[in-house]
Amino acid sequence: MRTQEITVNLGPQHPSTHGVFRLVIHLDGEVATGGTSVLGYLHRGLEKLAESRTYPQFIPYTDRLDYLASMSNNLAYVQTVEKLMGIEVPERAEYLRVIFAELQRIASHMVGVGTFVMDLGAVTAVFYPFIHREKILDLFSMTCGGRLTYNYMRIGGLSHDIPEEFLPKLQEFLDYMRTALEEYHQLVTGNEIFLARTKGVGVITKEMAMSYGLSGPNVRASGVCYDVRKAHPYGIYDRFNFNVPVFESGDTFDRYMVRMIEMEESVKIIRQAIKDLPEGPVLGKVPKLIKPPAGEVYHSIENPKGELGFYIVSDGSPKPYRLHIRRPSFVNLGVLEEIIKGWKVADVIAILASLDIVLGEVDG
Amino acid sequence: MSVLDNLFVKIAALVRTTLTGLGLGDIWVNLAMVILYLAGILGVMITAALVLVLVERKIAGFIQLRPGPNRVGPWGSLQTVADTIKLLTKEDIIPACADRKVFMLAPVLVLVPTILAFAVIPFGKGMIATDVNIGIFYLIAVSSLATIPFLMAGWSSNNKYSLLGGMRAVAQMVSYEVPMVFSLLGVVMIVGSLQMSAIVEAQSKVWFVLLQPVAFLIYVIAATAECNRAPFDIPEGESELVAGVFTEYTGMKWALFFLAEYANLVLVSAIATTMFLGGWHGPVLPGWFWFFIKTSIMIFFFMWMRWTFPRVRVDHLMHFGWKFLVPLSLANIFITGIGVYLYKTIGW
Amino acid sequence: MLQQYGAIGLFFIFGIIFGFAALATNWLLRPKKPHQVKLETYECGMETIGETWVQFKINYFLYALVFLVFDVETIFLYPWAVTFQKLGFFAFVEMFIFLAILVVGFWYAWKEGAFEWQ
Amino acid sequence: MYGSGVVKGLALTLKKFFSKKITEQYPEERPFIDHRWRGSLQLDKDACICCNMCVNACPNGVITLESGKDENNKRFLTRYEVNFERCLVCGLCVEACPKQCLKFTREYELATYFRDDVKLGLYHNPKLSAPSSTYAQKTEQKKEG
Repeated sequence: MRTQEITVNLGPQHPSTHGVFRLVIHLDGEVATGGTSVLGYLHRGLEKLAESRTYPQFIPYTDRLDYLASMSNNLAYVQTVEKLMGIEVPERAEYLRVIFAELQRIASHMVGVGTFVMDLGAVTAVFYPFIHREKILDLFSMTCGGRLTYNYMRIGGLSHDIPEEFLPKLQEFLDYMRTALEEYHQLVTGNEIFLARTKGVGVITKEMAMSYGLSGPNVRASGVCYDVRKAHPYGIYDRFNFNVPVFESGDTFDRYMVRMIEMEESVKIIRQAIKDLPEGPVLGKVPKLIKPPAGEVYHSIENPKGELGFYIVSDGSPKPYRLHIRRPSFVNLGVLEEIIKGWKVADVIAILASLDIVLGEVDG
Repeated sequence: MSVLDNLFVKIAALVRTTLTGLGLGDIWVNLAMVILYLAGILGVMITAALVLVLVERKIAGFIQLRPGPNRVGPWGSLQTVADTIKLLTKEDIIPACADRKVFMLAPVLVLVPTILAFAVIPFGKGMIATDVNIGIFYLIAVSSLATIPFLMAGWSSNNKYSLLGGMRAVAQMVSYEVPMVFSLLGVVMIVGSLQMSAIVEAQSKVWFVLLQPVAFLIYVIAATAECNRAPFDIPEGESELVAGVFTEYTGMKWALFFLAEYANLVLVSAIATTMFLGGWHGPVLPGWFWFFIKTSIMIFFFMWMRWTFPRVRVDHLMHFGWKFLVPLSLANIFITGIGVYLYKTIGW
Repeated sequence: MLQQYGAIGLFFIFGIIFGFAALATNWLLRPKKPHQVKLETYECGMETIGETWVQFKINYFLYALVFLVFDVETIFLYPWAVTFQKLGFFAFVEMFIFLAILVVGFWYAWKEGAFEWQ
Repeated sequence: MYGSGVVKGLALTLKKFFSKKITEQYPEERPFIDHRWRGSLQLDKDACICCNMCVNACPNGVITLESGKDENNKRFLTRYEVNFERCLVCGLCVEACPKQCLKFTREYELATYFRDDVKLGLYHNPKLSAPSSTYAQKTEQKKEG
């Protein structure tokens, strides 16, 4: 019997496209035969905005890239400017930066994992990670006064030192994390329905992952051991002892598991950082007017979502001549159109969620 | 205690004698009694549905470490009242492209099978509207009609999400009908009667959940699928199909679907109580109260499941139904048949 | 007997009336402000692409056929289940043969891939 | 065994069902606000030296500062407005202030009913400066009243 395909819009106003992403999908019955992603509903022209802001003034804008990982975005940007200018960062600030970046990784993965499981239909599984994330946000707001957009990192260090009560609270949180992750494994990871829904679904092969330039947990789930923290250590990451989880099959389940294990590894890094945390200032010697020499620089760090890189061209003025951002969510999203082929509508949603995109970053 | 035990039966008998005393003909008295029963059942059903909406939200909240709705009235008890008022005064939108007649008819019809099924539910000893001699058979026949309104709604909305949802609803209900019917067959084989009151009466010594544990399990799974509740809520499929078959429904039309969902939940829990959990049997407390407790426990279990599990994918659902539940329920019938026969002939 | 089914008929009538009554209440109370945009089909905020009512692949055609077979079987099984305790050994074995034939059919359908959702 | 994961999940949710609820009953129960909270802005107008550092630090240019000069050629403030509508609440202005006269308050309920109320008139001396815009007047009237 001859059947016709139907074309359906998933998004921009859809419960599980993680913002205003639109996927025009062709369906043969329940099965997707192809799709086109439509981007740009949240485009704010951040790269262009940077050209009319001074270097420090652009820091708050980086918060709005991947708004679930503002701290890491800050870090990537300020490190790029530091690299351009050759600014030394005090030891204490370096350690605190690691602590905050790793806390941010946990917070971001909590949302990534939670929303992924929610898109599979388990609504309760989104509430528990958000409760854990809330504790991280408390730590952040205690330090810098913000809960979503922190604007904490400064060129040459940090805006504030940590308050006194921070470290005990952090210790408490790290101990809490162990039970929290165990509980989550109990609720989700062993669940047969969850396994049936995720194992073998939306496979990204090693070759595909590399040719699409994926990064972060998505590429590590496909068997490529690439973590910027290990491959091109930035800051003081070479001083810490941690593992990079790598899975082989590249399905949605592996992408979920990589995130779960990365959270444990982040806890390890934070514990080491607390142990070695030196005393001292948190803001180094920085010129009052930040005016980098003419030239260009690229620097990338391992963001929770993948490799976040900033490319800055300076003409010697206090404002960047050109700024480009390698946004991991945007690059990771590229593979979507290819891997949804042949999967059912429900899987398409699961695959999209397993890529863990944030539209603020995709659209820039 | 016996007064309480037969409270509703006594009331019904009183009404009947009063009506006969007024000199009404037999047929008119019977008619009046049926209307009385109907009013009672509708009252119970709607109250239950309204309360369950709140209970469900409270349970969801408690599982998610929230208090649930707690603003309207003490502990949020008037939340559903507020919701009902809102739904009643909502603008009713019928999409321009929809098939208007079918679109209108679907929510009207969605409650009918449920109301019909309630006619044979024994809420207590003697508390049954029409104790037809093919009770359980009638129940199965009627409840399988529930598919049609969903298909009507899905098709007539002229919305792709609704269409997919409607198709899924049919696939799911068709597949889980078979294991559900077979699981109930085991009980019928033991009792040797289709009458609901006889089935409950047969459980005075031992509940059938102990004799038919596998059938009970199959029934619970199939019933969850039959009333489209998570983890089998694929016709609604919120994360992929937005709201599935209900996408285009607003106001009271949507509320009727919602009402039907909860009424169905009560229905399947009541059937589980009747068929497996000994119906109104229980010590000390009045029978209807036991029935209420058992049904509530079943409802809690269904809600608890809903707020724990991810959604099953449509093909897994079909595979699970046909490749696991159907063979299992067939095997259950075989074993029950042999068991009952051995018990009868050898007296073992 | 007839009265029992008459009662069921009444339940049916009232069931339908109930639905219409609810809608009528809504009709009396609701605001009526139609607008062209409100009447559009919902598709995530975009205009719908293409027709919805097309020849559309439903995957459960084979399931539906097997379902039909099993539903008919149920009709036979229920009367048997009620009386097989009285009918004795012959009815017992005969029904099992009937069931066995169905199991074979079920197995065949399984083998032929009727239960594969493509 | 197949199905044990499902049972484990049910056990966890049942445990959570009976454990303590953590929701904050917001309007009755006030949340704890950290000392470094970036809420509304506060200006110590006497300490302000009108150096324009905050104005220059702002990425979005939301601060309007007007000043005059007295007989000793010292600057004094005549108007200070923050257009909170476009404020990122990044705190760069607070950091830039050399006299620490611009501070964040822990006031966090910044939602208003009208768009004009969003704008924050921190100081306005009507005698000394040009007529203020309506929103600054409104804020002042509120403070007086």
